[in-house]
Parts: sequence; structure tokens; C-alpha cells
Amino acid sequence: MDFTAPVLNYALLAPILIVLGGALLGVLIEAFAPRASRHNSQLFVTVASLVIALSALLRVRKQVSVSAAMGSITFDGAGVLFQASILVIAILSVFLIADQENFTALPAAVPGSDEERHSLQTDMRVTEVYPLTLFAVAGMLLFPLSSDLITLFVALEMLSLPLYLMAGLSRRRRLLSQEAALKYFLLGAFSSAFFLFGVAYLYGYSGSITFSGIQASIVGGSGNDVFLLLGIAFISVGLLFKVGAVPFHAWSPDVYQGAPTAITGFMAAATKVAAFGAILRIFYVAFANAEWQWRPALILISIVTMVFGSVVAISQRDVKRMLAYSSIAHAGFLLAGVIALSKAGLEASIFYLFAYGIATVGAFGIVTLVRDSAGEVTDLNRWSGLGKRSPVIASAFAFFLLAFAGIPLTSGFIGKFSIFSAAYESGSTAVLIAGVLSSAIAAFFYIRVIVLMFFKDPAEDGTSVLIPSGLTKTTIAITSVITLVLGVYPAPLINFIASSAFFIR
Amino acid sequence: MLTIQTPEAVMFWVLAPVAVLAALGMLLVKKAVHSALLLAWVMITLAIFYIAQDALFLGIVQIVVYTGAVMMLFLFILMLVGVDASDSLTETIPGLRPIAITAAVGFGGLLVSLIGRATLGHGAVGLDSANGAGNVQALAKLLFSTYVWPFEVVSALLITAALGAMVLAHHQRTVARPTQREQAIARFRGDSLGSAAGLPNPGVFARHNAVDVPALLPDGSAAPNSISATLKARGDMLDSAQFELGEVDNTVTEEK
Amino acid sequence: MVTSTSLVYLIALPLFGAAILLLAGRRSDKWGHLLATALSAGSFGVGLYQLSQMLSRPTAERAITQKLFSWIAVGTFKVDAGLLLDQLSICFVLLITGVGTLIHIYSISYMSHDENRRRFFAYLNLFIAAMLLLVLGNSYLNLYVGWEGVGLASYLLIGFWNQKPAYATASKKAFVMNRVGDMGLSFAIMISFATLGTVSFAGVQAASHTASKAALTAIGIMLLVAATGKSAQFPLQAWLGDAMAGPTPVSALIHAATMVTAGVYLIVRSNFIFDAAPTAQLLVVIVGAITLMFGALVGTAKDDIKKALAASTMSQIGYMILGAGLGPAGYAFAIMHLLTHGFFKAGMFLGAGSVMHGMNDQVDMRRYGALRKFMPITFATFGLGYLAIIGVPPFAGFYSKDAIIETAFNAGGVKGILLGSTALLGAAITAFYMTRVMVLTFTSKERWEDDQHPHESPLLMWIPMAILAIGSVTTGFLFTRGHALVHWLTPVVGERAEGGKVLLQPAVVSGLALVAVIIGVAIAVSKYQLGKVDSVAPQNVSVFTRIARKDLMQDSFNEAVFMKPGQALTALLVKGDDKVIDGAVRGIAATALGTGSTLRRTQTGFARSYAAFILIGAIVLIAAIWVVTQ
Amino acid sequence: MNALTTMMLLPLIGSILVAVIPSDQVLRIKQAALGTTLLVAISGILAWVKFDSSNTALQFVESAKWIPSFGINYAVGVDGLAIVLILMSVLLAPIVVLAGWNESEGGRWSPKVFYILILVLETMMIGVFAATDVFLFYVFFEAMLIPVYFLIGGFGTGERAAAAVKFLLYSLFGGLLMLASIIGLYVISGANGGHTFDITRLSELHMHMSSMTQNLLFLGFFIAFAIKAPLWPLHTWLPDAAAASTPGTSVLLLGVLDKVGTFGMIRFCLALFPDASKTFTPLIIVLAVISIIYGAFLAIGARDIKRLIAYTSISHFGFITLGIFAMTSQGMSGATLYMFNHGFSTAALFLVAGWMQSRRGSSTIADFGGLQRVTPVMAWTFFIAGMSSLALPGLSSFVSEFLVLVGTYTRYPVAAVIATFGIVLAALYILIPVQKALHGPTTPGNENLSDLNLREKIAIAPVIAIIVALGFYPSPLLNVINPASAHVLEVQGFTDPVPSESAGK
Amino acid sequence: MNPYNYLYVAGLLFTIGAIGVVIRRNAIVVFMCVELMLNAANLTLVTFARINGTLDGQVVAFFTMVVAACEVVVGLAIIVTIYRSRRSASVDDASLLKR
Repeated sequence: MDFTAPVLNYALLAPILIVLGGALLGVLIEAFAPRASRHNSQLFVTVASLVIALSALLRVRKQVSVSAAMGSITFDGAGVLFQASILVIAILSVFLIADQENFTALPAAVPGSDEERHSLQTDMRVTEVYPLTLFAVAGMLLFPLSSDLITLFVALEMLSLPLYLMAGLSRRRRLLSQEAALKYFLLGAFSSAFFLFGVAYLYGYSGSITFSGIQASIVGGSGNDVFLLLGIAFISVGLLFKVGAVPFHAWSPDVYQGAPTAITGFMAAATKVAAFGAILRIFYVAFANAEWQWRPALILISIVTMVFGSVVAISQRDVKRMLAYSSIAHAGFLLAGVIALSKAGLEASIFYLFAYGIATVGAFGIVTLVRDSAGEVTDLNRWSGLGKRSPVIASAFAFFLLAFAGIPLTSGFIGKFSIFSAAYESGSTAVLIAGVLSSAIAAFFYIRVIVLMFFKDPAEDGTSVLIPSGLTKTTIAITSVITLVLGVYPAPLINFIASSAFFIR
Repeated sequence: MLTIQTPEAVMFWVLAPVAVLAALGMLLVKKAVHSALLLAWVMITLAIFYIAQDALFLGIVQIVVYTGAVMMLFLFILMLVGVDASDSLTETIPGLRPIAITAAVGFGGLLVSLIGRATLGHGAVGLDSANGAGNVQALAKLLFSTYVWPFEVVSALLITAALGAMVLAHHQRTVARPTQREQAIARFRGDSLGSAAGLPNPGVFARHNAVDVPALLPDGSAAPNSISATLKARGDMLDSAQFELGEVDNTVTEEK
Repeated sequence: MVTSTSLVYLIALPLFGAAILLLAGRRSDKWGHLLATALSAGSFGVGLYQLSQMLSRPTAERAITQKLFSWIAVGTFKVDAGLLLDQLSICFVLLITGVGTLIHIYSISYMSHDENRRRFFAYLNLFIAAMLLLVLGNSYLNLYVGWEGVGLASYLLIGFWNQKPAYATASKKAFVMNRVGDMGLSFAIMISFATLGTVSFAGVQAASHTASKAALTAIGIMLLVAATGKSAQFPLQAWLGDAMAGPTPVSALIHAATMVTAGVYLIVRSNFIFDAAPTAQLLVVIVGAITLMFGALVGTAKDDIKKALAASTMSQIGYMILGAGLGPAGYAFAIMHLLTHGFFKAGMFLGAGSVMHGMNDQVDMRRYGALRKFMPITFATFGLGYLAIIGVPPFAGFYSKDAIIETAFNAGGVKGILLGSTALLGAAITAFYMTRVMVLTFTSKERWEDDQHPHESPLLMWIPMAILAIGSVTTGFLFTRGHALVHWLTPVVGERAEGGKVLLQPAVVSGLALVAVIIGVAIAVSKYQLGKVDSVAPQNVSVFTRIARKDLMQDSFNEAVFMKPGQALTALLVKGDDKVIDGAVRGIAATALGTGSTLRRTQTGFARSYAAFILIGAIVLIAAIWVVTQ
Repeated sequence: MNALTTMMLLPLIGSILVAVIPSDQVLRIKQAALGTTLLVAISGILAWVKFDSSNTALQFVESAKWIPSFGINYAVGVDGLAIVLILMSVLLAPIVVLAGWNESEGGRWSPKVFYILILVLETMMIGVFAATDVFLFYVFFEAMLIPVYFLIGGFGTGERAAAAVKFLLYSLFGGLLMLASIIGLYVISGANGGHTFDITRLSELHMHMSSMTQNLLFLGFFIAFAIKAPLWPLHTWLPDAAAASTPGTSVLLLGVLDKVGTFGMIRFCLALFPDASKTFTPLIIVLAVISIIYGAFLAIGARDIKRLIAYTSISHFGFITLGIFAMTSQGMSGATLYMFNHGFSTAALFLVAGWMQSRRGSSTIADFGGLQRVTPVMAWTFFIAGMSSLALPGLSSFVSEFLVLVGTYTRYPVAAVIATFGIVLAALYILIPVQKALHGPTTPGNENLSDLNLREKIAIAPVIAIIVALGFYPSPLLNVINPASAHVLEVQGFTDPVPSESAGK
Repeated sequence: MNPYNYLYVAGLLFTIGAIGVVIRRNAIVVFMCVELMLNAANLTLVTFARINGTLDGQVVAFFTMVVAACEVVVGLAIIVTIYRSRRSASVDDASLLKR
């Protein structure tokens, strides 16, 4: 029995470990700190651990290693970019999460009960969301770095479980929130099962569960491709579920709507980065040599996703649902980057993910502000005239919508341009055309919201915009500025991405 | 090269159909608890399969953790939700049933057909060499060297699960429970001294002495505070009007 | 060619006047009319000076040019803002400025009660400037500017009293029908540039020697179209009658003496094209012949004095066009008739204005009668013009019209006989309807209402009438003495071919014409002087009269053939734009929305159906695998 | 500093200036806006004076790296065509500000917003004509939609919101098609010597494209421009937008923005895809001729004065397109001159129509009558503008229209002949409203309308002056345009047809 | 006998589990069906481990069990919460979020 002690490169694992440490600290605070101080200390610990993780990450951003954790993760430029994006998005999201109006005071209390009422009156908070968020962030950080199927699976569950939970913690309309959690959980578990089944077949095909082992088998395999393709197909089901690609999208509108808005924003932005990071890595590293087999299917899914998302979004009446369908459409656009299977595609995807994630956090941040006496107002009809009531907030939201629509001088445009050009460069004319057409359709509903906000008179129904708290204000301001700067002068970021966007095997 | 011995084949041909049937049964029985039991049976079968396939450790874990712990958790929750509850199996979502059946046939058929079509380019190797030093030892070596990172990370998952369960289930006390002293002070410093002597017992001066029947005050009216707040909240309080004095039925004489 | 620096003043003076009067607005109400008249007279003075200069030069150097600046130069399309004054243009310059100045003077009095008199004078000056540009431009494109400029001035003046909807409509009609003609001019210029590579008169003339007949014919026909529009020739004649909505001096200047004759100018100016394009030339004479009969027939039925005169104008221009279509033989006579007509018709219009002035703006001749006694000067000047137009020797019309009739007869063959007879018949009818006008207005019994007090017009009005009357008497004689005008114009229009076969001698034609005139006069006199005239037009008249009264159904025709279908087409397109094109756009939007709403139904809210989607997605994927690994 | 960059920066600075002035100091805001636009106009005139018309190369060239990894530069420069259009734009801006002195006040938002939007739009207007980098052009092309959208929707009248949306969606649709083509170009450039958006380098690219590719890419650009310019049948947004906008916005919309379409056809369609341009010329000629006649008929049938003007513009844009694709020096120069002239004659029409509307409270033609008696100056202004619109010789439009017709006739006689019928229809569509609104008896409701005040006279006077002056003396512009249009044709390999009957034959 | 036979069984079990998720309404039963699917995957993994002669498959299966346990905890907590709010464990009753 020759057992060699495993070697872990803690410097490279530091971001994940710091976040996990923060989460554990949070759990301890939950257990021991007095209730009154919990919120602030949790917030502090959360933000601090994210910031420290980010700085730790940036310290090692130039390093490259396939053996950071015994081959379980690959630390490379693309990984750094994914992790950095996730951390930035997470920090901005935490500012939104800090707003107590988002969360129920006592999740265990039955909706409508005296207990719930009382807990609301006593200003209680579920401060557990902070450690849960950190756990999710840790999973997200791990997800795009995973280079074997076990780690990938564990990371998938690690980012999913906290999200399942947090989806059910909404302060208002708790039945909807709990329903969202149930749906998210059941469907998530269902897709995880597919994912695992795919893992099994890939393992069967290659005898290895590492990406490089799979890639080696594809190159030098002697059998036929059935197990490989089954594996790719089932794993794709699991991964595409996470990004909300059609036909694995159905959970996202319901969950986006039901979950607390801050969580929706976090989930929409960060999960997408993490999941696409993983998708990009597995397709670029493990499956690249089998591109002729999976590419047509992915092209089809990409096209269907972008068109479906855009078309259905048109008829939505709820702002969160609309953003959900918009995110489905964006998932389709992002798949174009996967299809590209080139360095340009990778760079474009990373830029797009970051830009989209930032804008998404900002947009949902604004959604949290539009309220009436019963909580958030997400019915679009009641957003009419918002531009009159609070022009700054409405303008910011309009700006984010324009970014989603890909109007020049917003980050969305640069992203759209780069990702479509990468796809087209790799020969996917169909994706380009479908992307352009569905962008046109998508513009329809983004503009409709702008019309509602600016060109319709406000309805006298008590909808108002909350004066944003300092943290929410910070998030909205930062996301707006980033969205603008990335639209006007994206060169530094693009250069940075170009210099470090690569996968190593 | 792996050769499968006859006992294993026999075991397979006996247990595999049973497992599949049990799984099917799980779909078709009405009571959730029956489903759970059938699932437990499938799992045990699988544990046997694992052991037969040189995965001794997994087989044990399957029985202990999966069947033992996880399935028990399921059953526990089923108890909580109501063990007698039985599902109606009639389909309420239009069109789903045919889709489901088509999907069943299609998915299963395609999968089986594809497995049949698959080749690996090598025969089955068998685990004899891999398990050379013992299955558990070999697994341990992998777990603590190659897969140590996911192994560590899984701990975070467990904490998440614990935290999650607590978030959703833990009832934090929203108000401090009043001490006896506080209760006493409250009684005597109240608006009246009516409650100073303690709350009336239910059923007092009433024809019923059940706990859901409020006591009648000397003026003949019902005293709602004589019964448990829980019963009140559930609406299980009986109407006190029928127990007012003076409505004694004299036609019925008590048996002697 | 001799260059000059002073030609531009001819145009600049009246243009300046128009600009001042329009920009200064009401501030210039007091003196505007005087300034305008002075500038018009000044332009006339420059014209006389140019004439004297021209006479002082040898024949070959009489044409002078002035290049102002390069107007449009793109590629080989180079057009200068250049002016050309030659023997042909000087005739027009003097006619325009001379008659124009007289009419300015007349209008000072005629319009004295109109609060917008200044604006009227501004328009008049604008017209003078545009008309001068028309005849002075050295290229077709410069001519085109003047061509449309006079159209604009005509539009403004016809619609001077546009608060009356009918008048506003009349002005619009005039402009639009003119534009149809202008289109012809555009075509001519385009074809000219595309085929000959130039649009200047000199360039086209030079190129016309080598150009193919087809190209020249095309250009010629298009020029004819332009001429029919501006000169109210068949088939674009319908606007002229309505144009009488303008103040009478306008009718005299624009719609009798000058603008409407621009078509004749154009054809004569383009003689080198028509000479080389017999088909186009034939069309010119046909148009001229038809129009002269058309106008004459309409003239017989009109009770409105101005409309009767307008019909007569149309008919007389028909003569000119006819003459111009007869080639080198006729150009000079066409111009001669144009000039004499300018005098006598302007004089008659002014006379008509004078009558209206005295009759409270009554225009219905059936309400006139015996005005001879009340307006002797008007009667005298009008009468001289009358004698000139019907061609009584030795008045001007006799010389000019007979020359055209004679040339027509001598055009050769059947064509000559047909044209000649038509012209002759036209002369007879002219005599008839002009006599009718004369009799109904001046010599028949009084038919006016009691509250009217006919009186003679003031000095400022009758002096121009008198001067024009003198012109009506003398010009014909002057122009024909020693073939003065023919020789004068020869350098421009070319030598007339001498020695051709002559069908009828001049004396014979004159005789025939005189007979025709006498017949016409006799019928008119017997019918109107001796017979009874109703003060209201009788309705139980022959169908021919009714048709003639309706201008030979020209408006009905245009309405049925162009207006109604045009309006229907417009309505159809408006509807189609909304329903079909925009409908398609909206339809796409609605389709997207509808698809969205339909697909939205897939989101049933049941987690199980979502799971089914995932399952189906997975099935599709493995089905694809099943297919590809076959 | 580069003249063009300066011109683009000035309005931006002005807009910041306006932004910092308190909203209640409306007069100060207007003065600042007017001052800025005047300053820009002066610098525009200076640039025009400095422009060396004998040099066919791009002038005032400036280039700076913007997004180097995509080969995107901030590259500006003008040729004779662009400088003329920039001149038009900067001259129109102060006129619009002055003429619409009060139109900013009836809007949904404060006048401040109006002027900020106008100034930002001015920057983009200059940029779109000056850009020599296709990407930069596209950015301006799309981004300028947004201020216009808000100008229509926020300050317009009637169905402004719907019109704004229609405008934006139409334009975005076209823009996205163009984006697809731009991506195509980008990718092809990458395959042939490195990614670039430099117009000069891209114009050499057509040699590397198959004719199919070239045709498709051409269509992407052309449809975008045909929507912008509006060419039948992509025109239906224009009447709605024009009718709903404020007059000033309409002026900028029809006068400047739509020119981007026709300008783009020359600058991009012809330069980048010479072969495809030739292939599609017959089709485009047909569409142009249809536009001319169709627009005229719809103008005749229009009941609303602003819609009428919009339809006349459709007709005029038909002429411009016809001139461009006639591929003769007369057509090309005429079309460019037409763009300039149309800017001013339409400006005059819209401004007067706007004044009529603001006085009468209606823009229906039938509501007016006899204005010549009541408001002679306004009536005259309208009349002169109308005369220019119907291309009366002596006014500016005539020169350009005739050049287009002559130029077209030499190559496409049939098209020219049909187009010429447009001049008869033009007489109708101008004289009908003139008759109905200005002539005839003064109808009830119009008796007390006030005539133009001094400010309005000052605003309209330069427009009228330019219309008249250029009618008689277009050389200052033609001298600048001619070498440039000759250069375009030379690059295209076209020479003017030789006169068929010329003596030299 | 061929070890592939285990794969067939696993495939069938997975299919049955997947169908169960679609047709059963009790959230707990649905979740049990998911567990069945996971078990099927595990069986596949174990079988492949045997076929390939490496233990990685078994390690994956082991992780799966751990992960599944965590999932069960979270999942059942969610189901209980829903049940307490709605007095029903039917997934069909939780269908307020739609369209």
C-alpha cells in the first residue's frame, strides 16, 4: 500500500477556502452571537470574506496549475476570470441581500400565522442567508474550475442547495416563494440525476473521470461513441438546466418570480457565470475533439433558446418573469460562445458573462426598490409612469434594459458583438442570424418596459420607489457605471480577458 | 479478463426483475409509504448488486446510509405528512399521461437500444487487481489522495444541508417566555383582579366537562379564557350558549 | 460671340423690385407700386438700349451673351448661369418690358382700391423678371428656371384673390397643368444631355447637325409637350379659362401677351431641332391647328368677356404654334403674330378690365350692352384691337394672321390644304365670336341692372389702352414693311426656303381671309346686333352650344380620365399603406406577440410538466444519438 | 485638437453644462443649449472652410485605438460628402433649438432633458458622418436612436409613445441586420490580414468574398439604411414618428438621421460591396422609383400636415437613392446635394408646420384655412419651403433633383422618366395644403392666430436664405461634393455614360 | 452473463424514476423517484467501475450517496415547509407560479 499524502496548493485554493471559512464563521456567529448583532457581523464577515477572496485570487491570477488539488481542479486564466466575475457579482449581490425587506423574518413560521406576524414585528432576520450565500459562492467558485466529474458534481450541488433554500425565504408572498423553492429543488434534483447518469456513462466510456482523461479517450478511443454521446447528452441536460436553456428552462421563470428578488439577482447573475464557466471548460477541454457530434445539437438548442426566450418574454406581465425569459434568451446567446469553440469564443463568453451578470444584479436591485404597502410590485402594468415618480431609478433600469437589448454604448452591445462574431468565425452562420433576429424580438419587450416607465402616466395605486438604502444604492450605482464603462471603453477588460482567457488541460 | 460466475448470473436474473418490478410498483402504488418501502427494497437489491460487483464498501454504505438513514428520513417525513395519505393516480394535467407513457417507452427503449449498441473497445476488466489490497483500502486510498479535495468540499455540503434544515424548520422564539414572577405580577397588576385567582377551569358549571367547553361565569356567560389557546386558535371551541343555566332539560330523568 | 456685362440688369431690376416689395412688406405699401413700375420701365429702357446697341452691330455679331457664374457643374453636365440676347430674344424683351410697363401703369389705377396692391406689383415684377430669364437664358436649363418662374408668378397672380376658393383652385390647376408641360421640358433636357451631351442652345444646335433623327424627334416632342402646357395648347389647354380668375391686368400681361406665348418662343428657339425632326414638326402643326379651332369654338359660346378673350387667346396661339410648326417659312410669322397679338390682345383685355371697372366687376356680356356711349375711349381702343384680331386690313392682325394662313396653305400637299382651310375657317369663326363680344358689349341694347352706372376709366388706365391700340394698328404694317421682321430673325431661325411650289398667292389668301371674316362678322351682327339678346343665357340651346359652353368638355374629360382615377388611386394607396404595408408590419408584431402568448401556455405552473420538458429534451438528445450512431 | 473631435465634444460638454444648471432656470438652459449649438455650427463652418475640396482623401483624420483586440479604432475623417452632411447637421441644430424655443416645455419631462438629449444627439450626428471605422459608425448609428426615441416619446404629441416605439423597433431591426453584416465583415477581415474595421481596408475585402457572401452582407447594410432613409416598403414608421414628434425633433429626424441611411449607402454599401451593389442596383432603382411615386401619392392623400411632410420625404429619399444608384457623377453629386437641400427645405416645412400646430392646436390640414390673410409671414415661409420641396427652379432642391434626374436618365432612362412624374405629383402635394391651409377664406378658429414673432423669424430666416441662395449658387457645395462623388464612382469603376449622339462619337 | 446487463437494469430503473417524477403528484414520492434515478446512476457507475477495472466509479458512487443525503435533508425540509403552509404535499397544488 503506497499512500502518498495529497498535496494541495492552498494559495490557489485560497479564494474558495476563504469563502468557505467565511461561511463557517457565519454558522458560528449564527450559533453564538447575540441576535441583535448578528446581522451586522454576518454582513461584515460575508463582504469581508468575499473581498479577501477576491484579493487572494488577484494575487495568484497569473498562476497556472493542473494539480492545485490533486487534479480535481485546474487553475488557469479562464478560471481566474470566472472566479473574479463571480466574486464581484457576489459582493454586489450581498449588498442587495443586506436589505431585510427581501427576506422573511422566520422561515419556519407558517405564512399568515401569529408567529409570523410577531416575528415581523420584532424585526427578526434570517441571517442564515449570509452563510448560505457564501456556501453557494464557494460552490460557484469551484464549479468552473472543476476538472473532474466528481468535483463538478459536488460543486453543482454545493451551489444549488443553498439556492434552493434561499429561493423559499421571501418576505412577502411566501407561498409563491416556497413553491419556487420546491420547484427549483425538485427539478434541480431531477436534472442532477441526469447529470450523474451522464457522469456514469462518461466514466464508462473513458474509464476516467478527469476531463483530460475523457479528452484522451476521445482522441484515442477504440470503441464507438455511444457511451460518450450519452454521457455528453446527460451531462448537458444537467448543465443546461442550470443556465436555463430550452427545453430545460421551465423552472427559471417560476423561480425567478417566486424567489426573493435579491436572491433572484444573485442567482441569475452568478449561477450563470459559474454554470457557463463549467460548460465552457467541459466542452472546451473534455469534449472539444468530439465537436462534430455535439455541436449541431448545441447549435439547435442555442437557437431555440434565444428565440423562445425572446418570443415568450414579449407576452410577460411580470417584470421578474420577463427578466427570467430575457435570461433564457441570453443563455441562448451565451451558448453561441460555447459553440464557437475558439479562444475568441471563450473571451467573448467571459466578457458577456461578466457584463450580463453585472447588469442583471443592477436590474434586480432596482426591482427590489419598486414597492407598495404590500411589498415589491412586479406587475409591469403598475410600473407605468415610474419615470415620472423617480426618474433616476427608472433611467437606470432603462439603461440596464438597453444593455440587455445590446444597444451600443452599453456593455451588452460589446458582449453581443464579440460573442456573435466568435460564433460566426467558427462557421455558425445560423446562430448569428438567429441571434440577430431574436435580438430584434427581444428589443420589443425591453422597449415596452421603457415605454411603460416613461411614456405612460402613473397609475394612482400606491406604487412607489423606496429610497434605496446605502448598500442598494451602491450596487445600482456600481453596476450602472460598469455597464456604461464596458460599453464605452471596454478595451482594458477585453485586453485583460484576452491575455488570460485560456484553458489548460 | 472478467468472467461472471453462474451464481452471480442467477442472482442477477432473480433480483434484477424483482428490482425493476419493485421500481414499477413504486410508481403504481397509491400510498406513499408503500412506495418508500418498495424503494427501500430496490436499494437493498442494488446493495446486493454492488457487493456482487466487487463494491463491498458501497454495498454496505448503500444499506447503512441509504436504506438505513436516507430512507428512514423519508419515512419519517411521510409520517409527519400523514402516513395514511394516498395519492390519486388519475392524471389531472391534460396530455401529460400519454406523454409520460410515450416518454417511458421512448426513453427506456432508446437507452436500452443504445447500450446494446455501445462498444468500449475493450472487454470488461474486473476489479480484481484494483481491489487487490481490499476494496475499502483501495477506495480509501483514492478518497484521501486523488479525491481529497472533493471529499473535503463535501463537508461544506453537509453543513449547508444542516444549516438549511435549521433555517426552514427551527422555530426561534419570537417572544421571551414570561417567567412565573412576571405572570404573577401581570395577574395582580391587571385591570381587574378577576383573573388574580387563576383562570377558570373548563367545563366548570357546565353540563360538559370536556376541555373544549368553556367554563360558565357566575352570570351564566361563557369564559373563553378557560380553555386552551390552541383549541381556540383551531376553532375547536364549542358554542357556550347551549350550556347556559336554566336550559336544563327536565324531561330526561337521570337513571338511578 | 460678343459678351456683355449689362444683360443681367434686364432681369435684375424687376427681380430687385419684387424682392424689395415682398421683404419690406406693408412698409412699402405707399410707394411700392411706383417702384415696381419704375423698375419695369427701367428694364424696358435697358431693353431699348440693348436694341440700339444691337442695331449698331453687324448682323453676325448681333447676338450677345453674358456668363454670370457657373451654375451647375457636375461631370460633363455643365450649365452656366448665362444669358443670351439675340434678335429673337430682343423682340420678347421689348414686348415683355414694354407691355409689362404699360400694364404696371394701368394697374396702379386698376388695383388702387385693393389693400394688397403692393403685393400685386411685387408679383408683376417677379413675373417680368422670370419671363425675361425665360427668353434670355442661354440654355434649356436656364430657360427652365424662367419657365417655372413664370409659372409661379402666374400661380400667384391667378390666386391673387385666393380667399375665394374657386380662384385658389384655378391657380392650383394652372400650376399643376403647367407642371405636366414642364415635365416635358425636363424630359427634353434629360434626353438632350444623354444623347447630345449638352443642354445649351448653342451646344444643342451644333450637335443637332450630327444627331440622329430619333433623338431629335424625341427632344422635339418633349419640347412640344412643354409648349402645350405653358401656351395652353391642346391637350393641356384647360387651365387658361380658369386662369381668368386673376385680376384683369394679369390676364392681359401673362395670359394674353407674354407668358402663354412662351411655348411659341420655345419652339422657335428650338428651330434647329424641329427642322431636323419632321415628325415632331408635324405634331406641332397638328396641335396648333386643333387648338386654334378648339379655342375658336369655345370662344363662340362664352358669355364671360374674359373667358371669351381667353378662348380667343388660345386660338390665336394656336395660329402661332401652327406657324412655328411650318418650319423656317413660318417661324418669323409666328413671332410676328405673337408680337401683334401681344398688342391687340393685351389692349382688349385692358379694355375688358376697363369695362369691368365701369360695371362693378360684372363680367357677363349678356349684362352689358350699349357701353359705347358710356365708355367711348374704351370702345375705341377695344374696337381697334377687335379690328386687328379679326384681320381687317391694315390692322396688325391682318398682316400676321394672313401670313400664317398663307404659309399653311403653301406647306404643300394635302397637309397644306388641310391646315390652310382650318386656319381660314378659324379666321371666320374668330370674326364671328369677336364681333359677338364687340356687339354684346358695346353696341347692342342695354341689359345691365339699374344700379349700375357705367363710366369711363381714369387716365392711368386708358393711356396704356391707347398706346396698345396704336400698336394694334401699326405693328403689322411695320413688321412686314420690307419683310423687316423676317430678315431680322433670319440669323436665329434660319433662311426660309425660297422658290418652293406656291399653292396660293398672298393676294388670293388675303381675299379668302377677308371673305371669311366678312361672313363671320355678318353672322354675328345679324344674330346679336339685330336679334334679341337675353340677359340670361338661354338653356334650350343645341347640344353643340352646350358642349362649347363647357369648353368642349375639357374639364369633364380631365376629371374622368385623370382626376377621378388619380383620387381613387390615392385613396387606394393611403388605405393600402395602412392596411397592407403597415398592416404587415403590425402583423409581424402581432404574430410575435401571439406566438409568445401561445408558448407562454407551456408554462403551466406544474412542476411535473416542467420535468416532462426536461425528459423530452433528454429523449430528443438520445434519439439524435440513436440516429447518428446507427 | 482634431476639428471633428472638437465638434463632437462641444455638444457633449454643452450637455453637461445644461445638466448642471438647475431645472428651474429654463431660460439659462435654453441659452446654454443655443450657445453650444451655435458654437458647434461655427466650428462646423470653419471646418468646411478649411476643407480642401481638391483632395479626395479623407481629411481631418484622427485615429486612436479603442478596442484594439477587435481592431476597433476611434477613427474619424471626412470626405466631401461627409463634410457637407456634417455642415448641414450643425447648421440645423441651432435652428432647431431656436425655432423650438418653447417646444421643450410641453413635454413629459423638464426642458433640461430636452436640451440634453438634443445636444447628445448632435454629438452622435456628427460622429455618425465622421466615423471611418465601421464599428464606430455602428455605435453612433444605433446609439443615436435612443435620444431620438426619448425626444419623440417624451416631448411629442398625439400617439407619441407608439410612434417612438415603432421608430425604435424598426430602426433596431435594421441595425441588428447591419450588425450581422458587420460581424460578417469582421470575421472575413480576420481571415484576410487581421481583424479590422477600417473602412479603407474593409473596402478591399470584397475580393475575398464569394458573391453570395457579398450579397448577404450587402443586404444587411442596405436594409438598415433603407429603413433609415425610408425606402418603400420599409417606410411606415416615418409618418407616425414625424407626426408625433415635436417639429424640432422631426427636423433632426428627417433632416439628419434619415440622411445617415442614404449616406451609409454611399459610404458603406457601395464602398464595401461594389459587386453586390451592382447586382442589386436594378432592384434598388425600382424601389427608389416606387418610393418617389408612392410617397407622393400618400402625401397627396395625407390629412395631417406633418404626415404629409413625412410622405414627401419618402418621395425625396426615393430621389436620393435613385441618384446614388444611378452611378453617374450627376446622380451621385445630385443625391448628396439633395441630402443637404432636403435637410433645409424639410426643416422649414416642419418648423412652420410646428408653429401652425402650436398656434392652432391641431395639425390637421382641414382645420386651417386662409392663413395667408391672418399670418402672412408664416404663410409665406411655408409657401417658400413648399416650393423648395416641389423643386421649383431657383430654389435649392431643384438643382439637386434635376441633377439626380439627369444623372439617372443617362443610365436608366425609364426610371428617370417615371421619377419625373413625381414632379407633377409634387406640385399637387404641396399646393393642396397650400390651398387648404393658406388660401381660401379664413375659417373659424383661425381668425386670431398670431404671426411669427421675432425669434421665429430669426430661426427661419437662415433656412430660407440657404434655400434661395443654393438654388442660384450651389457651387460652394458642389465644389466640395464633386471630387468626392467622382472618387466614389472611380472606386466603383463607373464612368459616366458618353452621350449617345455626341459629336465626338 | 455480460456485465452490461447491469447497465440495462440501471437504464430501466433510471427510466422508471424519470417517469415517476413526471407522473406522481406527491412531492415525497417524486423525490423518491429522483433517488431511484440516482441509484440507477450509481449502479451504472459501479458496473462501469467493474468493466473498466478502476475504482473511480465507486468513488463517484460514494460521493453520490453523500450528496444525495444532503439533498434529501434540504429537499425534505423544503417539502415539510410547503406542507406546513399548504397542508398538502402535492406538487400540483404548488402551481401558483405560471405563465
